[in-house]
Amino acid sequence: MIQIVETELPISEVTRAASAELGDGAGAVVTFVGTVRNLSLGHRIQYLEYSAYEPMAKAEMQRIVGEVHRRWALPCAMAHRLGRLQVGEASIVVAVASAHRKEAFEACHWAVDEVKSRVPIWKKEVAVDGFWWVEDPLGGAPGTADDA
Amino acid sequence: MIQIVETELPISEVTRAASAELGDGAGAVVTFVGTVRNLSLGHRIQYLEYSAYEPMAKAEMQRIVGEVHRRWALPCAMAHRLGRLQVGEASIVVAVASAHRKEAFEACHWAVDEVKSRVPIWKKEVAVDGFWWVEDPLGGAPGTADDA
Amino acid sequence: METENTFALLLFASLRDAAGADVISVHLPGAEPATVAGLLRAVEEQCPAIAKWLPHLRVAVNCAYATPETPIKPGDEIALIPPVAGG
Amino acid sequence: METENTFALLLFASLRDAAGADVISVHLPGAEPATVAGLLRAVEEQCPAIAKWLPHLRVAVNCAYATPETPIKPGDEIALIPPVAGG
Repeated sequence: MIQIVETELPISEVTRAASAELGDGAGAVVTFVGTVRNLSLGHRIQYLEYSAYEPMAKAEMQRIVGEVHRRWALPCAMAHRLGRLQVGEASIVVAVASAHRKEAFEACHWAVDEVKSRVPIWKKEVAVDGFWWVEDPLGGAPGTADDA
Repeated sequence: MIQIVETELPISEVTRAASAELGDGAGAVVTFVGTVRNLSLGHRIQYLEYSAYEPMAKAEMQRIVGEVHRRWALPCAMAHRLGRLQVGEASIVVAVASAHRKEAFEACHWAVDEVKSRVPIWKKEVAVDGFWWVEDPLGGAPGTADDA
Repeated sequence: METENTFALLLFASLRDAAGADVISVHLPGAEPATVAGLLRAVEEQCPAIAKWLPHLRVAVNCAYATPETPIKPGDEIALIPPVAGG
Repeated sequence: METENTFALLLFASLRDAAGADVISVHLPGAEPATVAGLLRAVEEQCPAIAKWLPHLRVAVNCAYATPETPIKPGDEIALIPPVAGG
Protein backbone atom coordinates (compact mmCIF):
# COMPACT_ATOMS: atom_id res chain seq x y z
CA MET A 1 0.00 0.00 0.00
CA ILE A 2 1.31 3.41 -0.93
CA GLN A 3 -0.49 6.66 -0.28
CA ILE A 4 -0.03 10.38 -0.76
CA VAL A 5 -2.28 12.36 1.54
CA GLU A 6 -2.99 15.99 2.33
CA THR A 7 -4.27 15.30 5.85
CA GLU A 8 -2.89 13.52 8.89
CA LEU A 9 -0.72 10.52 8.04
CA PRO A 10 -2.45 7.13 8.50
CA ILE A 11 0.42 5.69 10.56
CA SER A 12 -1.41 2.76 12.14
CA GLU A 13 -3.01 1.90 8.82
CA VAL A 14 0.37 1.72 7.08
CA THR A 15 1.81 -0.47 9.84
CA ARG A 16 -1.22 -2.76 9.66
CA ALA A 17 -1.05 -2.94 5.88
CA ALA A 18 2.55 -4.20 6.03
CA SER A 19 1.90 -6.82 8.69
CA ALA A 20 -1.43 -7.94 7.24
CA GLU A 21 0.34 -9.18 4.12
CA LEU A 22 2.34 -11.66 6.18
CA GLY A 23 -0.59 -12.79 8.32
CA ASP A 24 0.39 -15.09 11.20
CA GLY A 25 3.93 -15.27 9.85
CA ALA A 26 4.68 -11.66 10.83
CA GLY A 27 6.70 -11.54 14.02
CA ALA A 28 8.20 -8.09 13.54
CA VAL A 29 7.01 -4.80 12.11
CA VAL A 30 9.46 -1.93 11.91
CA THR A 31 7.91 1.48 11.33
CA PHE A 32 9.73 4.68 10.51
CA VAL A 33 7.95 7.97 11.10
CA GLY A 34 9.61 11.17 9.92
CA THR A 35 8.52 14.39 11.54
CA VAL A 36 9.13 17.96 10.45
CA ARG A 37 12.16 19.43 12.16
CA ASN A 38 12.95 23.09 12.49
CA LEU A 39 15.90 23.10 10.11
CA SER A 40 16.53 26.81 10.13
CA LEU A 41 17.33 27.82 13.64
CA GLY A 42 17.38 31.58 13.93
CA HIS A 43 14.32 31.95 11.68
CA ARG A 44 10.83 31.79 13.08
CA ILE A 45 9.33 29.05 10.89
CA GLN A 46 5.60 29.46 10.32
CA TYR A 47 5.06 26.19 8.45
CA LEU A 48 6.50 23.90 5.80
CA GLU A 49 4.94 23.38 2.42
CA TYR A 50 5.46 19.97 0.80
CA SER A 51 4.81 19.54 -2.91
CA ALA A 52 5.31 16.66 -5.32
CA TYR A 53 5.40 15.60 -8.92
CA GLU A 54 2.59 13.39 -7.79
CA PRO A 55 2.16 10.73 -10.49
CA MET A 56 5.88 10.08 -10.51
CA ALA A 57 6.10 10.19 -6.71
CA LYS A 58 3.49 7.44 -6.51
CA ALA A 59 5.23 5.42 -9.24
CA GLU A 60 8.60 5.76 -7.51
CA MET A 61 7.14 4.75 -4.12
CA GLN A 62 5.57 1.74 -5.80
CA ARG A 63 8.93 0.80 -7.35
CA ILE A 64 10.61 1.00 -3.93
CA VAL A 65 7.93 -1.27 -2.46
CA GLY A 66 8.54 -3.66 -5.37
CA GLU A 67 12.30 -3.62 -4.80
CA VAL A 68 11.85 -4.43 -1.10
CA HIS A 69 9.68 -7.32 -2.16
CA ARG A 70 12.24 -8.60 -4.68
CA ARG A 71 15.30 -8.10 -2.46
CA TRP A 72 13.95 -9.27 0.90
CA ALA A 73 10.64 -10.93 -0.05
CA LEU A 74 9.00 -8.69 2.56
CA PRO A 75 5.89 -6.50 2.43
CA CYS A 76 6.48 -2.75 2.66
CA ALA A 77 3.87 0.00 2.94
CA MET A 78 4.36 3.74 2.99
CA ALA A 79 2.58 7.08 2.96
CA HIS A 80 3.75 10.66 2.47
CA ARG A 81 1.93 13.82 3.37
CA LEU A 82 1.85 16.95 1.19
CA GLY A 83 0.71 20.53 1.77
CA ARG A 84 1.22 22.64 4.87
CA LEU A 85 2.84 20.96 7.87
CA GLN A 86 3.80 22.42 11.21
CA VAL A 87 7.11 21.64 12.88
CA GLY A 88 6.58 18.39 14.82
CA GLU A 89 3.95 16.94 12.47
CA ALA A 90 4.58 13.61 10.76
CA SER A 91 5.40 13.84 7.05
CA ILE A 92 6.29 10.26 6.16
CA VAL A 93 5.69 6.73 7.40
CA VAL A 94 7.35 3.57 6.07
CA ALA A 95 6.64 0.11 7.52
CA VAL A 96 8.13 -3.32 6.77
CA ALA A 97 6.90 -6.59 8.24
CA SER A 98 8.92 -9.77 8.57
CA ALA A 99 9.14 -13.00 10.46
CA HIS A 100 12.58 -11.86 11.63
CA ARG A 101 13.49 -8.46 12.98
CA LYS A 102 16.93 -8.09 11.40
CA GLU A 103 15.52 -8.10 7.89
CA ALA A 104 12.66 -5.79 8.89
CA PHE A 105 15.11 -3.20 10.26
CA GLU A 106 17.38 -3.47 7.21
CA ALA A 107 14.63 -3.28 4.64
CA CYS A 108 12.80 -0.41 6.35
CA HIS A 109 16.01 1.61 6.66
CA TRP A 110 16.80 0.96 3.01
CA ALA A 111 13.31 1.95 1.88
CA VAL A 112 13.42 5.23 3.82
CA ASP A 113 16.82 6.07 2.32
CA GLU A 114 15.43 5.39 -1.15
CA VAL A 115 12.33 7.53 -0.59
CA LYS A 116 14.48 10.43 0.54
CA SER A 117 16.85 10.16 -2.42
CA ARG A 118 14.46 9.28 -5.24
CA VAL A 119 10.84 10.25 -4.70
CA PRO A 120 10.14 13.63 -6.33
CA ILE A 121 8.86 15.54 -3.32
CA TRP A 122 10.12 18.92 -2.21
CA LYS A 123 9.59 21.16 0.76
CA LYS A 124 9.96 24.83 1.40
CA GLU A 125 10.24 26.44 4.78
CA VAL A 126 8.12 29.50 5.26
CA ALA A 127 9.23 31.95 7.93
CA VAL A 128 8.02 35.40 8.84
CA ASP A 129 11.02 36.85 6.95
CA GLY A 130 10.84 34.78 3.74
CA PHE A 131 10.78 31.26 2.37
CA TRP A 132 13.37 28.89 0.91
CA TRP A 133 13.44 25.46 -0.66
CA VAL A 134 15.19 22.75 1.32
CA GLU A 135 17.93 21.26 -0.91
CA ASP A 136 17.82 24.23 -3.28
CA PRO A 137 20.98 23.43 -5.29
CA LEU A 138 21.76 27.06 -6.11
CA GLY A 139 20.75 28.32 -2.68
CA GLY A 140 19.04 31.35 -4.11
CA ALA A 141 18.12 34.29 -1.94
CA PRO A 142 14.96 33.54 0.03
CA GLY A 143 11.79 34.79 -1.57
CA THR A 144 9.55 37.12 0.33
CA ALA A 145 6.76 35.89 2.53
CA ASP A 146 4.28 37.29 0.04
CA ASP A 147 5.52 34.86 -2.59
CA ALA A 148 4.85 31.90 -0.27
CA MET B 1 8.97 5.37 29.68
CA ILE B 2 8.83 1.64 30.30
CA GLN B 3 5.65 -0.30 30.88
CA ILE B 4 4.51 -3.84 31.52
CA VAL B 5 0.83 -4.28 30.73
CA GLU B 6 -1.75 -7.04 30.77
CA THR B 7 -3.99 -5.43 28.17
CA GLU B 8 -3.49 -4.12 24.64
CA LEU B 9 -0.05 -2.59 24.07
CA PRO B 10 -0.02 1.24 24.05
CA ILE B 11 1.92 1.42 20.77
CA SER B 12 1.17 5.04 19.87
CA GLU B 13 1.84 6.14 23.42
CA VAL B 14 5.28 4.53 23.41
CA THR B 15 6.14 6.13 20.07
CA ARG B 16 4.97 9.51 21.32
CA ALA B 17 6.89 9.15 24.58
CA ALA B 18 10.14 8.62 22.69
CA SER B 19 9.65 11.53 20.29
CA ALA B 20 8.29 13.89 22.95
CA GLU B 21 11.60 13.79 24.78
CA LEU B 22 13.36 15.30 21.76
CA GLY B 23 10.68 17.90 21.05
CA ASP B 24 11.19 19.80 17.79
CA GLY B 25 14.59 18.16 17.37
CA ALA B 26 13.05 14.78 16.58
CA GLY B 27 13.10 14.11 12.85
CA ALA B 28 12.88 10.33 13.01
CA VAL B 29 11.10 7.83 15.20
CA VAL B 30 11.74 4.14 14.61
CA THR B 31 9.24 1.79 16.23
CA PHE B 32 9.53 -1.97 16.51
CA VAL B 33 6.38 -3.98 17.16
CA GLY B 34 6.69 -7.68 17.84
CA THR B 35 3.65 -9.82 17.26
CA VAL B 36 2.96 -13.37 18.35
CA ARG B 37 3.83 -15.86 15.66
CA ASN B 38 2.60 -19.39 15.41
CA LEU B 39 5.93 -21.05 16.17
CA SER B 40 4.66 -24.60 16.27
CA LEU B 41 3.23 -25.41 12.92
CA GLY B 42 1.39 -28.68 13.06
CA HIS B 43 -0.11 -27.90 16.47
CA ARG B 44 -3.33 -25.98 16.81
CA ILE B 45 -2.22 -23.17 19.11
CA GLN B 46 -5.00 -21.86 21.35
CA TYR B 47 -3.08 -18.98 22.88
CA LEU B 48 0.28 -17.95 24.32
CA GLU B 49 0.85 -17.19 27.96
CA TYR B 50 3.55 -14.63 28.77
CA SER B 51 4.91 -14.41 32.29
CA ALA B 52 7.72 -12.39 33.85
CA TYR B 53 9.89 -11.95 36.88
CA GLU B 54 8.27 -8.56 36.91
CA PRO B 55 10.38 -6.36 39.20
CA MET B 56 13.54 -7.51 37.45
CA ALA B 57 11.94 -7.24 34.01
CA LYS B 58 11.14 -3.59 34.72
CA ALA B 59 14.62 -2.95 36.10
CA GLU B 60 16.26 -4.58 33.08
CA MET B 61 14.09 -2.61 30.63
CA GLN B 62 15.04 0.56 32.50
CA ARG B 63 18.72 -0.35 32.23
CA ILE B 64 18.39 -0.88 28.46
CA VAL B 65 16.73 2.54 28.11
CA GLY B 66 19.60 4.00 30.13
CA GLU B 67 22.20 2.31 27.94
CA VAL B 68 20.57 3.68 24.76
CA HIS B 69 20.72 7.09 26.36
CA ARG B 70 24.39 6.74 27.28
CA ARG B 71 25.51 5.16 24.00
CA TRP B 72 23.49 7.21 21.50
CA ALA B 73 22.17 10.09 23.63
CA LEU B 74 18.70 9.18 22.31
CA PRO B 75 15.39 8.67 24.08
CA CYS B 76 13.99 5.13 24.06
CA ALA B 77 10.61 3.95 25.31
CA MET B 78 9.24 0.43 25.47
CA ALA B 79 6.35 -1.69 26.69
CA HIS B 80 5.81 -5.44 27.00
CA ARG B 81 2.55 -7.29 27.38
CA LEU B 82 2.01 -10.27 29.70
CA GLY B 83 -0.76 -12.80 30.11
CA ARG B 84 -2.74 -14.52 27.39
CA LEU B 85 -2.08 -13.42 23.81
CA GLN B 86 -3.52 -14.75 20.59
CA VAL B 87 -1.38 -15.38 17.54
CA GLY B 88 -1.15 -12.05 15.70
CA GLU B 89 -1.44 -9.86 18.80
CA ALA B 90 1.35 -7.42 19.64
CA SER B 91 3.54 -8.45 22.58
CA ILE B 92 6.27 -5.80 22.55
CA VAL B 93 6.89 -2.28 21.31
CA VAL B 94 10.21 -0.42 21.37
CA ALA B 95 10.62 3.13 20.01
CA VAL B 96 13.67 5.36 19.60
CA ALA B 97 13.58 8.99 18.47
CA SER B 98 16.43 10.90 16.89
CA ALA B 99 17.26 13.86 14.74
CA HIS B 100 18.84 11.40 12.30
CA ARG B 101 17.34 8.16 11.07
CA LYS B 102 20.52 6.06 10.97
CA GLU B 103 21.03 6.31 14.73
CA ALA B 104 17.33 5.72 15.40
CA PHE B 105 17.38 2.46 13.39
CA GLU B 106 20.61 1.30 15.03
CA ALA B 107 19.58 2.09 18.58
CA CYS B 108 16.09 0.60 18.21
CA HIS B 109 17.47 -2.62 16.72
CA TRP B 110 20.03 -2.85 19.53
CA ALA B 111 17.40 -2.24 22.21
CA VAL B 112 15.11 -4.96 20.83
CA ASP B 113 17.99 -7.44 20.72
CA GLU B 114 18.80 -6.61 24.34
CA VAL B 115 15.20 -7.01 25.48
CA LYS B 116 14.99 -10.41 23.84
CA SER B 117 18.25 -11.63 25.35
CA ARG B 118 18.10 -10.10 28.83
CA VAL B 119 14.63 -9.22 30.09
CA PRO B 120 13.27 -12.08 32.22
CA ILE B 121 10.05 -12.80 30.36
CA TRP B 122 8.94 -16.22 29.19
CA LYS B 123 6.16 -17.59 27.06
CA LYS B 124 4.46 -20.90 26.75
CA GLU B 125 2.42 -22.03 23.83
CA VAL B 126 -0.82 -23.70 24.69
CA ALA B 127 -2.31 -26.03 22.09
CA VAL B 128 -5.24 -28.38 22.21
CA ASP B 129 -2.77 -31.26 22.68
CA GLY B 130 -0.53 -29.78 25.39
CA PHE B 131 1.69 -26.83 26.24
CA TRP B 132 5.42 -26.11 26.09
CA TRP B 133 7.76 -23.32 27.06
CA VAL B 134 9.46 -21.50 24.22
CA GLU B 135 13.26 -21.71 24.79
CA ASP B 136 12.85 -24.56 27.26
CA PRO B 137 16.53 -25.60 27.52
CA LEU B 138 15.81 -29.23 28.27
CA GLY B 139 12.91 -29.44 25.84
CA GLY B 140 10.84 -31.52 28.21
CA ALA B 141 7.82 -33.39 27.01
CA PRO B 142 4.88 -31.02 26.65
CA GLY B 143 2.59 -30.88 29.64
CA THR B 144 -1.05 -31.68 29.19
CA ALA B 145 -3.58 -29.04 28.35
CA ASP B 146 -5.06 -29.48 31.82
CA ASP B 147 -1.81 -28.23 33.35
CA ALA B 148 -1.96 -25.01 31.36
CA MET C 1 13.18 21.31 -45.34
CA GLU C 2 14.26 20.71 -41.75
CA THR C 3 11.58 19.43 -39.36
CA GLU C 4 11.48 20.07 -35.63
CA ASN C 5 9.93 18.32 -32.68
CA THR C 6 8.80 20.29 -29.64
CA PHE C 7 9.06 18.90 -26.14
CA ALA C 8 7.37 20.32 -23.06
CA LEU C 9 9.40 19.97 -19.86
CA LEU C 10 7.72 20.05 -16.45
CA LEU C 11 9.45 22.11 -13.77
CA PHE C 12 9.09 21.82 -9.98
CA ALA C 13 9.97 23.48 -6.71
CA SER C 14 13.09 25.69 -6.70
CA LEU C 15 13.57 25.22 -10.45
CA ARG C 16 10.00 26.29 -11.15
CA ASP C 17 10.51 29.42 -9.06
CA ALA C 18 13.80 30.18 -10.81
CA ALA C 19 12.27 29.78 -14.28
CA GLY C 20 9.08 31.58 -13.33
CA ALA C 21 7.12 28.86 -15.15
CA ASP C 22 5.89 25.34 -14.47
CA VAL C 23 6.62 24.17 -18.01
CA ILE C 24 9.10 25.17 -20.73
CA SER C 25 9.36 24.12 -24.38
CA VAL C 26 12.47 23.10 -26.28
CA HIS C 27 12.89 22.21 -29.93
CA LEU C 28 14.92 19.33 -31.31
CA PRO C 29 15.76 18.57 -34.94
CA GLY C 30 13.15 16.09 -36.13
CA ALA C 31 15.49 14.27 -38.48
CA GLU C 32 17.50 12.32 -35.87
CA PRO C 33 16.27 10.02 -33.06
CA ALA C 34 15.95 12.14 -29.91
CA THR C 35 17.50 11.19 -26.58
CA VAL C 36 17.65 12.74 -23.13
CA ALA C 37 21.24 13.85 -23.85
CA GLY C 38 20.11 15.74 -26.93
CA LEU C 39 17.26 17.25 -24.99
CA LEU C 40 19.62 18.58 -22.33
CA ARG C 41 21.88 20.14 -24.99
CA ALA C 42 18.81 21.88 -26.38
CA VAL C 43 17.85 23.14 -22.90
CA GLU C 44 21.35 24.55 -22.46
CA GLU C 45 21.12 26.46 -25.74
CA GLN C 46 17.50 27.53 -25.65
CA CYS C 47 16.87 28.18 -21.94
CA PRO C 48 19.75 30.21 -20.53
CA ALA C 49 17.94 30.68 -17.19
CA ILE C 50 18.06 26.92 -16.62
CA ALA C 51 21.50 26.17 -18.05
CA LYS C 52 23.29 26.63 -14.75
CA TRP C 53 20.88 24.19 -13.06
CA LEU C 54 21.69 21.32 -15.38
CA PRO C 55 24.45 19.72 -13.26
CA HIS C 56 21.93 19.43 -10.42
CA LEU C 57 18.97 18.00 -12.32
CA ARG C 58 17.74 14.52 -13.10
CA VAL C 59 15.40 13.88 -16.02
CA ALA C 60 12.26 11.79 -15.77
CA VAL C 61 10.55 10.32 -18.82
CA ASN C 62 7.03 9.04 -18.30
CA CYS C 63 7.41 9.11 -14.50
CA ALA C 64 10.70 7.20 -14.32
CA TYR C 65 14.27 8.45 -14.04
CA ALA C 66 16.03 8.41 -17.39
CA THR C 67 19.67 8.14 -18.50
CA PRO C 68 21.34 10.26 -21.21
CA GLU C 69 20.72 7.40 -23.66
CA THR C 70 16.98 7.13 -22.95
CA PRO C 71 15.07 7.74 -26.22
CA ILE C 72 12.29 10.29 -26.20
CA LYS C 73 9.48 11.01 -28.59
CA PRO C 74 6.82 13.71 -28.85
CA GLY C 75 4.02 12.96 -26.39
CA ASP C 76 6.31 11.61 -23.68
CA GLU C 77 5.85 13.25 -20.29
CA ILE C 78 9.24 14.73 -19.51
CA ALA C 79 10.23 16.45 -16.27
CA LEU C 80 13.33 18.12 -14.90
CA ILE C 81 13.78 16.97 -11.30
CA PRO C 82 15.75 19.24 -8.95
CA PRO C 83 17.26 17.67 -5.80
CA VAL C 84 14.43 16.06 -3.85
CA ALA C 85 13.70 16.74 -0.18
CA GLY C 86 10.90 14.39 0.76
CA GLY C 87 10.60 12.59 4.04
CA MET D 1 29.30 -25.34 66.21
CA GLU D 2 28.91 -24.75 62.46
CA THR D 3 26.42 -22.03 61.49
CA GLU D 4 24.42 -22.05 58.25
CA ASN D 5 22.73 -19.42 56.17
CA THR D 6 19.60 -20.25 54.23
CA PHE D 7 18.87 -18.69 50.83
CA ALA D 8 15.55 -18.79 49.05
CA LEU D 9 15.83 -19.00 45.26
CA LEU D 10 12.99 -17.87 43.01
CA LEU D 11 12.15 -20.13 40.07
CA PHE D 12 10.31 -19.25 36.87
CA ALA D 13 8.75 -20.71 33.75
CA SER D 14 10.08 -24.09 32.58
CA LEU D 15 12.36 -24.36 35.62
CA ARG D 16 9.45 -23.75 37.97
CA ASP D 17 7.45 -26.48 36.25
CA ALA D 18 10.40 -28.89 36.40
CA ALA D 19 10.96 -28.27 40.13
CA GLY D 20 7.27 -28.26 40.91
CA ALA D 21 7.84 -25.20 43.12
CA ASP D 22 8.23 -21.46 42.67
CA VAL D 23 10.92 -21.19 45.35
CA ILE D 24 13.56 -23.53 46.73
CA SER D 25 15.88 -23.20 49.71
CA VAL D 26 19.58 -23.98 49.88
CA HIS D 27 21.96 -23.85 52.81
CA LEU D 28 25.46 -22.43 52.79
CA PRO D 29 28.09 -22.58 55.54
CA GLY D 30 27.76 -19.38 57.55
CA ALA D 31 31.46 -19.14 58.32
CA GLU D 32 32.71 -18.01 54.88
CA PRO D 33 31.58 -15.08 52.69
CA ALA D 34 28.96 -16.42 50.30
CA THR D 35 29.09 -15.85 46.53
CA VAL D 36 26.95 -16.86 43.58
CA ALA D 37 29.50 -19.57 42.73
CA GLY D 38 29.13 -21.12 46.19
CA LEU D 39 25.39 -20.89 45.92
CA LEU D 40 25.38 -22.80 42.64
CA ARG D 41 27.57 -25.55 44.13
CA ALA D 42 25.04 -25.85 46.95
CA VAL D 43 22.18 -26.08 44.45
CA GLU D 44 24.00 -28.87 42.64
CA GLU D 45 24.40 -30.86 45.86
CA GLN D 46 21.10 -30.12 47.54
CA CYS D 47 18.64 -29.93 44.61
CA PRO D 48 19.24 -32.87 42.27
CA ALA D 49 16.14 -32.02 40.21
CA ILE D 50 17.74 -28.71 39.22
CA ALA D 51 21.36 -29.81 38.88
CA LYS D 52 21.04 -30.63 35.19
CA TRP D 53 19.58 -27.16 34.51
CA LEU D 54 22.58 -25.29 35.87
CA PRO D 55 24.48 -24.90 32.57
CA HIS D 56 21.40 -23.14 31.17
CA LEU D 57 20.68 -20.75 34.03
CA ARG D 58 21.71 -17.22 34.89
CA VAL D 59 21.52 -15.93 38.45
CA ALA D 60 19.97 -12.62 39.41
CA VAL D 61 20.72 -10.92 42.73
CA ASN D 62 18.39 -8.10 43.71
CA CYS D 63 16.94 -7.87 40.20
CA ALA D 64 20.26 -7.67 38.33
CA TYR D 65 22.28 -10.39 36.61
CA ALA D 66 25.17 -11.59 38.77
CA THR D 67 28.55 -13.17 38.07
CA PRO D 68 30.06 -16.13 39.94
CA GLU D 69 32.00 -13.64 42.08
CA THR D 70 28.97 -11.59 43.12
CA PRO D 71 28.69 -11.67 46.94
CA ILE D 72 25.35 -12.64 48.46
CA LYS D 73 23.95 -12.27 51.95
CA PRO D 74 20.78 -13.44 53.66
CA GLY D 75 17.89 -11.20 52.70
CA ASP D 76 19.07 -10.71 49.10
CA GLU D 77 16.43 -11.52 46.49
CA ILE D 78 17.98 -14.28 44.42
CA ALA D 79 16.49 -15.84 41.30
CA LEU D 80 17.47 -18.57 38.87
CA ILE D 81 16.75 -17.32 35.35
CA PRO D 82 16.14 -19.91 32.64
CA PRO D 83 16.61 -18.85 28.99
CA VAL D 84 14.31 -15.91 28.39
CA ALA D 85 11.80 -15.71 25.55
CA GLY D 86 10.32 -12.23 25.72
CA GLY D 87 9.46 -10.10 22.76
